[in-house]
Parts: sequence; structure tokens; C-alpha cells
Amino acid sequence: MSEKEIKNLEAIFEAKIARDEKIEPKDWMPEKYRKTHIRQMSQHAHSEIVGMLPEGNWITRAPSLRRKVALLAKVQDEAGHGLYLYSATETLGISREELYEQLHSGKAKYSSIFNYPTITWADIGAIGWLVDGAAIINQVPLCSTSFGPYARAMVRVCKEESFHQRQGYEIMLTLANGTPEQKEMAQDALNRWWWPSLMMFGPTDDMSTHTEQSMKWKLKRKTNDELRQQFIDQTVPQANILGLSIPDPDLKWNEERGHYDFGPINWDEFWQVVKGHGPCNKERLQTRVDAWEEGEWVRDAAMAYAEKKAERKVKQAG
Amino acid sequence: MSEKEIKNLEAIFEAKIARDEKIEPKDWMPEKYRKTHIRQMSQHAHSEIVGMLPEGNWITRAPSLRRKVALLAKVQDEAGHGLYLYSATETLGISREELYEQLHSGKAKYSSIFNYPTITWADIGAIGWLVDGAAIINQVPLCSTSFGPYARAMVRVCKEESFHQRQGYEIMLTLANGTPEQKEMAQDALNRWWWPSLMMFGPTDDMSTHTEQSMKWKLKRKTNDELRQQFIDQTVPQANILGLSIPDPDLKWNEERGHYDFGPINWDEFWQVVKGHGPCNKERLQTRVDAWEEGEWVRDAAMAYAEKKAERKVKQAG
Amino acid sequence: MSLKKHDFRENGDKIDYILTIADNSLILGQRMGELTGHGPTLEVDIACTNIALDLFGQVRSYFQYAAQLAEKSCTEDDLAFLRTEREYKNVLLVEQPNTNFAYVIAKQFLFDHYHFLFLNELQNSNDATLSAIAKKSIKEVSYHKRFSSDWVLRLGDGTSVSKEKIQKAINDLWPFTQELFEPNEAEEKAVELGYGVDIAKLQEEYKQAVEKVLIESTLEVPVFEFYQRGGKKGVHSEHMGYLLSDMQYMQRTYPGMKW
Amino acid sequence: MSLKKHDFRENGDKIDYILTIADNSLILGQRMGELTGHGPTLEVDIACTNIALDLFGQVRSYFQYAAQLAEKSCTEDDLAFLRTEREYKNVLLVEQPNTNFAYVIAKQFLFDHYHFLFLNELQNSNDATLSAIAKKSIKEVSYHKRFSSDWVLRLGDGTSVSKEKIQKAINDLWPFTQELFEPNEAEEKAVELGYGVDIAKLQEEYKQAVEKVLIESTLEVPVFEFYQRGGKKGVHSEHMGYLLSDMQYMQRTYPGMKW
Repeated sequence: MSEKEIKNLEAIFEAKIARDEKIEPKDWMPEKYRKTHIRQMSQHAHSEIVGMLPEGNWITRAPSLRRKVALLAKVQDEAGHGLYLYSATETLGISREELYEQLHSGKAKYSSIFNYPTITWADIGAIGWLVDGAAIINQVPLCSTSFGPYARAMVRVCKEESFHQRQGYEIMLTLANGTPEQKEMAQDALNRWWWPSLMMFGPTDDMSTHTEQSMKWKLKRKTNDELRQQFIDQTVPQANILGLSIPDPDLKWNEERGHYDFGPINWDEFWQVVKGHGPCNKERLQTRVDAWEEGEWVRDAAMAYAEKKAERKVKQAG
Repeated sequence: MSEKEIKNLEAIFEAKIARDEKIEPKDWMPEKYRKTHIRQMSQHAHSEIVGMLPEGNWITRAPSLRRKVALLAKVQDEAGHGLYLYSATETLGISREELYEQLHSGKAKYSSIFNYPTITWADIGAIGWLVDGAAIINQVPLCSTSFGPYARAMVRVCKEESFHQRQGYEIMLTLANGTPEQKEMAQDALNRWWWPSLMMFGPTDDMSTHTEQSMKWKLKRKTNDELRQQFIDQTVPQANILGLSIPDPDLKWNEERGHYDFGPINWDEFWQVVKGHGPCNKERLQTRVDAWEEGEWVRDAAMAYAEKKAERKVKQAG
Repeated sequence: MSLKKHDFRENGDKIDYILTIADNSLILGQRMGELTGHGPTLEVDIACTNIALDLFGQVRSYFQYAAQLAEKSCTEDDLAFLRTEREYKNVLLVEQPNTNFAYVIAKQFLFDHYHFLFLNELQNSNDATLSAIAKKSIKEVSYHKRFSSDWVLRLGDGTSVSKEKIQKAINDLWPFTQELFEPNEAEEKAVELGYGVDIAKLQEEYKQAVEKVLIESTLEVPVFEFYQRGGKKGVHSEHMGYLLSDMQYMQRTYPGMKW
Repeated sequence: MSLKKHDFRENGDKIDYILTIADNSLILGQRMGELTGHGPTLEVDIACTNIALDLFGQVRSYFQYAAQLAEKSCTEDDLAFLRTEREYKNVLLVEQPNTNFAYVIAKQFLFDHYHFLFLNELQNSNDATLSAIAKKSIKEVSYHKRFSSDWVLRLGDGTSVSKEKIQKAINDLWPFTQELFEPNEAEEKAVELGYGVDIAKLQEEYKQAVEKVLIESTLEVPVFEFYQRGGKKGVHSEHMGYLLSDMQYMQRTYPGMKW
């Protein structure tokens, strides 16, 4: 293609985005757009899959049948999200195997929040309330992002996530209104998940890369710090209803800003976890790799069977 | 060797046994004596090793620290018994590897009693009381059997077994004097272990082989039925002290015989388990095979290191 | 807390019968739930979790009904989490471990075919609630049966590796199938009184259905002389204790709390 | 039942300190006990069980003492079995699973060297009971240290397979070693009041001792920037819950009974 033709395609592409029209897989797109989307969407898919593990840790130990069923359904939803996010990513010309390979080799990232352990039942509530809550704030804008398959996947994801978030909050509410031991369990979970949840919005704006480009492509509509503030402003009153304290001595309402002020985030911890040295990074990845490797013979069998079946059909037809 | 020489050696050998002198590994012995002893002693060693498993099943779940320590020590003693019974068997010119191979391939037997599951804590008490109790009755006569290494090993084994038996009985006593739930647990364990314990003495005399030869070699001094009767006569009063009922409606004191009469034993079950189809045969064997195979690289390493060390010594000396 | 027959008084037999049915779904569901997040593909992971969800849904219907029948006030969770090991009535088959995916499938397959025939009959129970639960559940179980049979087919007629694995799993689990058709006391009583299924009568049809799939899967039908039993009388395998210690952990550690 | 600091009143700090010490032996002993009956040789099986026995023996001395100090009547078993996960103070290192024999040895090795140095200092405690326990235990632990170091040597300088396995285990467990030398509140207080050990001071000697064995074993000394911590504050790994659900099973299921 001539340089002029490319310029022309780029112009059409940018105009489309500006008009809030969707880019579809068959449409021309700049290589950087494709690559950025593969990276972000697969990272998102991986997060769903790895995110099944901390919650899955409590399936066999859920405290009631009702909670067990809800937890199973939730983790299953996450598998579903992973599935359609992978499918959406595949429309960009990369195979599921390649995507897994990137995850398993450590080349691709997933959300760092899933590298923290779930050590009490209240963590299941806290994850629903805080982690899904933060995820929704990150994800709602993506429902109108420029890449069609991603935007459509996100509509479905967000709908289910808000359900999960309410469910998580309800677990916290039950605990907070329960025995002193249960309330203590809820407070403890809030203490441990609060700061990692704030880190889910990424580094502060001055440290963040890619933001401008992502804004243009509607992969981002607000900055990390704006989203983080939104999360805090939304969550603090919810904690108050629960009668739980946010573990931040610097937290207080700033009348002037119309927002909560909050204390400094431990960015050393953030980077330690991002770099693979969180409490569970090693185990999470190993668990995924093990599941994949132990499943190889099963996938091979399914493939071999499908081939045999197809051959037989051909023979019968012939 | 001429036939006459052999006859002569046989005569010396038999005279020795008749005089209650021990046969030692370096002594001449008939091939059948050697083979029979390898079979019985290794079967005995295997029983100790496989016998570690049903009790080992409760180490992580023992209900108190005191009981956990006692159970660990007991299972360790069994490993010790296995160790010196294997060593004693090795003096007959067979290697430990060959003996394991016989166990792992299913060629060698071990006591069928260990193919029943331990499903409550009371089973640990019942095994000590009944299974070790039956074992002692089988084994005490072996302390004066003709083959020296076996006899000496059995002296040590029997001493520890009686300690285990008392310990098991004390567990039962604690349960029997505990809450109704605990007493029920004890009764349930007695119900499940009683009949398999009676089977430990082997088939009835009219069905039993080898007995005459074994008597001559002092591998046996009483018949299966005599030993079984001794066990019952000894155990019934113990059950009475516990306030537990023996699960045999036909059990009653026979004034004339001076023994307890008892009901028919389910020999179908006996043979099913002996033939490898008891509740845990498969798992017990698999567990041993797994431990052995998973340990191979460890044994290889120890061997390689020992060789390197020896070489270095030679070099230093040279 | 521990619930015993004498707590149930006049409905004791029926409650025991319901537990005999529901414990199978409970323990099989618990095993299936262990797989969630660890399946060989995402699609299979989702399908297996679905089966667990169906099974727990059935468990809740059964236990809620049993709790209603009990004179002593109790809840579905008391029944699910607060019995001792000897009080669970599930067959040994369903508590067997997920040694590998072949065992997951073989266990499910061998149970599903029974479960389907069982529910088919339970629809005719003279107890309206049991009949209604059966009507609702049989649709789900008919899907389970198709899923597990399809996988037996894929693994049996897939690669030589998968064939060997599924054959070994089928062989290892086969000795647990006989217990499915041997009624315990509660089941005998239930047939007598018309609310239960005469399970012994299902065996022939079961045999045919299972063998048909095995043969289509190019697998051998195991021939066994000896079978394992005990679960229905509460005598379980050594696997059961560990399963329960996890499953009951919360209810045991924090007694009497609402979650 | 759940024991909390406020149940201990004035001796609360000392009791917390004793738990911080004893929980390491408890959880490491529990892990070692899992191996019994499954060791690579009978001799190793016996030796490992011996280590478990020593550790539980120490636990009993510590907990009996702590129970004496508690104002609320409690027993060694209450302390061992009736706390919630967040109340156990053991370091993360000792709760790590027995992935294979290399992990069993590496875990024991990395802990034994610390344990030895720790007990050596604890002998000087101004608390006569703690000092006496230390004096008795250090003989045992000196044997543990020799056993685990000898095996690091054998595996490291054994075959290429064993070298790879023990190196991986050492690397994987290394990030848990820093926590050994970071005092929790109870430990700080204990140093202040003279009954505790200033663990931070042990680190250099530990490093030298461990590195010496690794080098002799032809293994590489891991270099890490990031370490894991949390156990001492009761924030454990996901392995801990499963360990506890088995360990506490009987006491939780049958509360208040004598065994």
C-alpha cells in the first residue's frame, strides 16, 4: 500500500472513532491499535481466568449451600467472561493457544489483585464488594470503547459484575450484622483488600504511560487517579453502612474538593506484585500451567475423536 | 554334595531344632526351610509397612497432641519392625529390592486386616486393641521359633506390640467412658473390626495348609483355631470392662469347653479380601508403589553421593 | 450438633430416604466443585461447574423438604454440614477422588446413568414433593448423562493415551456400581410405602445403557466378581473424611452462625 | 471456642510470644507427619517421623506453659486446635506443602538452621521455663539440622535430577526466610523484657551457616530482592486453611470432649 493510501485509511479509521462508530475485525486498523487491543483484551481475559482461583479456593468450604451455589455460579461467570474475551481477542488474528502461551510463559500480565490469598470466608465478600466494584469502575467505560467485539463483550461482563458486586456486598452485610467474630472477620478482610483494591486503578497519572493514546481510542475515558477517586467516593459510604472502618487514618471528606482525601499508597508493594513477587504470583501461574498441561491429553483426545468422526462422515458420504 | 552328606546335614539341622537351638544364617538349612522363612518373614515385614497406612490416615487428624504423638510413635515403631524384619529376611540371601518388588507386584501378601479403612478415630483404638492383640497372639510363639534372626526380631516386636495394644485399649476406654457419641463411636469401631480381627488367624484348621511342617520348624505352635479361641477368650472380658458388646449374637460362654462359643465367620469376605478385592487393597498397594516410585530419585541421589564420597576418599588416600 | 434418626420421629424413615438420595448429589457436587478453575479447557470447566450447580440445586430441594419433615427444627445446612461421616448415606462411587479427568468423567458417567433411571422412576412417587423434584431434576440429569457419555466416547475413541486412561478409570470405579442397586433399610421401606424407587429393578436397564456407550467408545466392559459397598450404610472410604473436613470447616468452626 | 489475647490478661504478651515460637513447631510437625508412611526409604521415613515427634514434644512443653499462664482456663489442646487461622503465628515457611521430598528437606533445612540459632539464644531467657525448654530442645534440633543439611548435601551433590529438584525447592522457599528475622509485636516486647530472643541479630550467622551448606552441596545461593511475610501476623498462605481443617477436625466436630 502506498503511504497515501495508508494515510487515507487512517483518516477513515479515526473519523469513525470520532463519530463513535465501532471498529470491527474486518475493518482496516493501524497495527498499533491491533497490538494494544490484543494486549489489553487478553490481559483482561487472563484476569478473569486467574481470578477464578482465589475465589475457587473457597468452593469446597463455603459456609452454606446457598453461598456455595452462588460462589460456583460466580466463578463460572468468570470462566464465561474469559471465554468471550478470548473469543473477542481472537478476532484480531491471534489464537487462543498463543494467548495461553503468553500467560503461561509470564509474558502476558493479569490483574495483580489476584495474587493475594483468600484466607477467610470474608475475603469472598470483600472480593465481590471491592475488587468487582473497582473492576466495574474500570470497565463500564469500555462498554462504549471503539473496538466492537470488546465493547459488546464488556456490556455482558459489566452486567454480571454488578450482580457479583451486590452479592459480595451482601456477604459483607451478613457478616457485619452477625456475631462479633463475624464482624471481626469482615473488618479484617476489608483491612487486607482495601489497599490492593486501590492499586487496581494502576499507577498515579504522573507515572502512567499510554494514557493519551488510550483516551483517543476510547480504551480509557478517565485517568487512573480519577477512577480511583470515584471508587473511594463510592465505597466509603458503603463501608459506613456496614459499620466497618476503612484502614486509612488519612481518609476524610474534603468539602472543598467534594471528594474524600486519602493516604499514600504503598507503591513498592504494587511494583513487587506486578513484577511477580506478590504472595501468590507463583502459585497462581503454576496452577494455570498445571491445569493446562494436565488437560493436554484430554484436548488431544477430543481433537482426535473429532477428526475420526469427520473422516467417517466423509467415508459415509463417499 | 552326595546324598549321604545331605542326609547328614539334615539330621544335624533337625536335631538342632529339636534341641531348641537356633538356626543361624550361616548354618546349612534345607531349601524349603529357607523359602518358607523368606515367604513368612517378608509377608510379616510387608504387613508392618502396609499396616502404617490405615493408622497413618489419622496422624493429621488426631484429636489431641498427646494422641498425635502416641500415634506417630506407634506408626514409627511399625516402620522399625518392618526394618528389622526385612533385615532378618535379607540374611536368607534375598535383597530388600527383591522383597519390595514382590510386594509391589502383588506376588507377596501382607495381612488382610490392613485392607479395611479407618473411618473414625475409634478405629485407631480398635486397631490397637484388637488387631495388635490378635497379632501378639500370633507372634508371641515366634519369639522362640527356630530361625535365630526371626526369633530375635520377634522378641523386640512383641514387646512393642503389647505396648501398642495397651495404648489402643486405653483409647477405647477413654471413648467408652466419654460422651454417648464417643461410646457409640467405640461400639461402631468394635462392630467393624471384630470379625476381620478373627479372620487374622487364618482359615479354620481343616482348610489350612503347611501346618504340620510349620509346627516342626516352630513357625507355629498352635493351630489357627486354637489361637483364634485364645484371642476370643481373652478379648470378651476386655469388651465387658469397656461396656461394649461384641457383635456376635452366638457368642456365649461354654462352661463345658471352658471357652467362648462364637458364631460363623464370613469366609467369603475373607477370601474376597485375600484375593485383592477388599475395601482398600488397591489403594494400599498403590500408596506403597507411589511412595517407592516417587522416592526413586532420592535413593538414586543418596547412592550417587555415597559413591562420589567414596571416590574422593580413595583419591585423598592415594 | 449432630442429627440422628430419633430427632426425626415419625418421619424418620422418609427423611433417611431423602438423605440416601440427596447425599449422592451433595458429595458428587462437592467433588465436581473441586474441578472448577482447573478444567482441561474453559468450556469443560464451565460445563462441569454447571453439573455441580445442578446437583447442589437438587440437594437444596431435597434437604429443604427433609428439614420441613423433621420434628426437631433444622435447616438444609444442618443436614448438609452437621452430620458425622457415619451419617452420610451416599454411595462409595461418588466420593471417589478426581484422580485425573478420566476419573471425573467415569465417575460422573457411571452415576449419571443410574441417576437418570432413578429419577425417571421417582417421578411416580406417591409423595408429591419427591415426584416434583424428580420431574425438575431429570431434565438436568439427562444433560449430565449426555455430557459424560459424550466424553467417554471422546476419550475412549480418542487417542491411545486417552483410551488407556478412561479404561483404567472405568475399571477402577466399576466395583462401586453394584451398590447403586442394593437398597438400604430406608430404601426398602420407601418402596413398601410407595414413595420410593425399587432400585434393584433398574440394574438390567443400567447395564445395557452403560455397556452400549462403552462399546460405542471401543472400550471393554469390565467383568468383576467382587464389588464394594458400604456408603449407603454410612461406612465410607478413607477419602470421605478429608472431603468432609473441608466441606464442614466453616459450620464446625463457627457453630450456629448465619452466613 | 476461640482464644484471644484478652483472655490471657496480664500474661497476654508472653503467651503471644510462646505461640509465636511454638506454632512453628506445630505446623512444621504437622507437615512432617503427613510424610509418615510415604517416605522414600524406611530409614528416612523413621527419621522424618522422629523429627515430627520432637517438634510435637516441644509444642506440648510450650503450650502447657502457655496454658498455665493464661487466666482463662485452657489446655494445650485448646491452644493447638481451637484457634482460628488468623490466630496462628507460625512463619509462612513451615506451612508450605510437601510438594516433593526436595521441598520437605529444603523447608526443614531452612527452618532448622534458624531454629538452632534461636534456641541457642533462648537458653539465656530470663524466663526459667523457656530457658529449660530451649535447653532440652536444642539437642533435638541440632540433630534435625544435621539430618536436613546432610540431605541437602546428598541431593545437591547427588544426581543431576536431584540437584535440579533441591535447587528449585531452595529457590522457591528462599523468599520465606526473611520473615524468620522480622520480629512481630510479641517478639519485640519479649526482647525488651528479657525473656525473648533478638532474632534480627541471628540473620548474619544464619546466612553464613546456610550458605556454607549450599556451597558444599554445589548449589547456588539464591539472590532475591523480594520476600514474603505475614504468617507471624496471622496472615497465612492459602495452604494453611486446608492444613487446619484436617488438624482441627476432631476438636471442632466433637467440642469439649476428652480423648
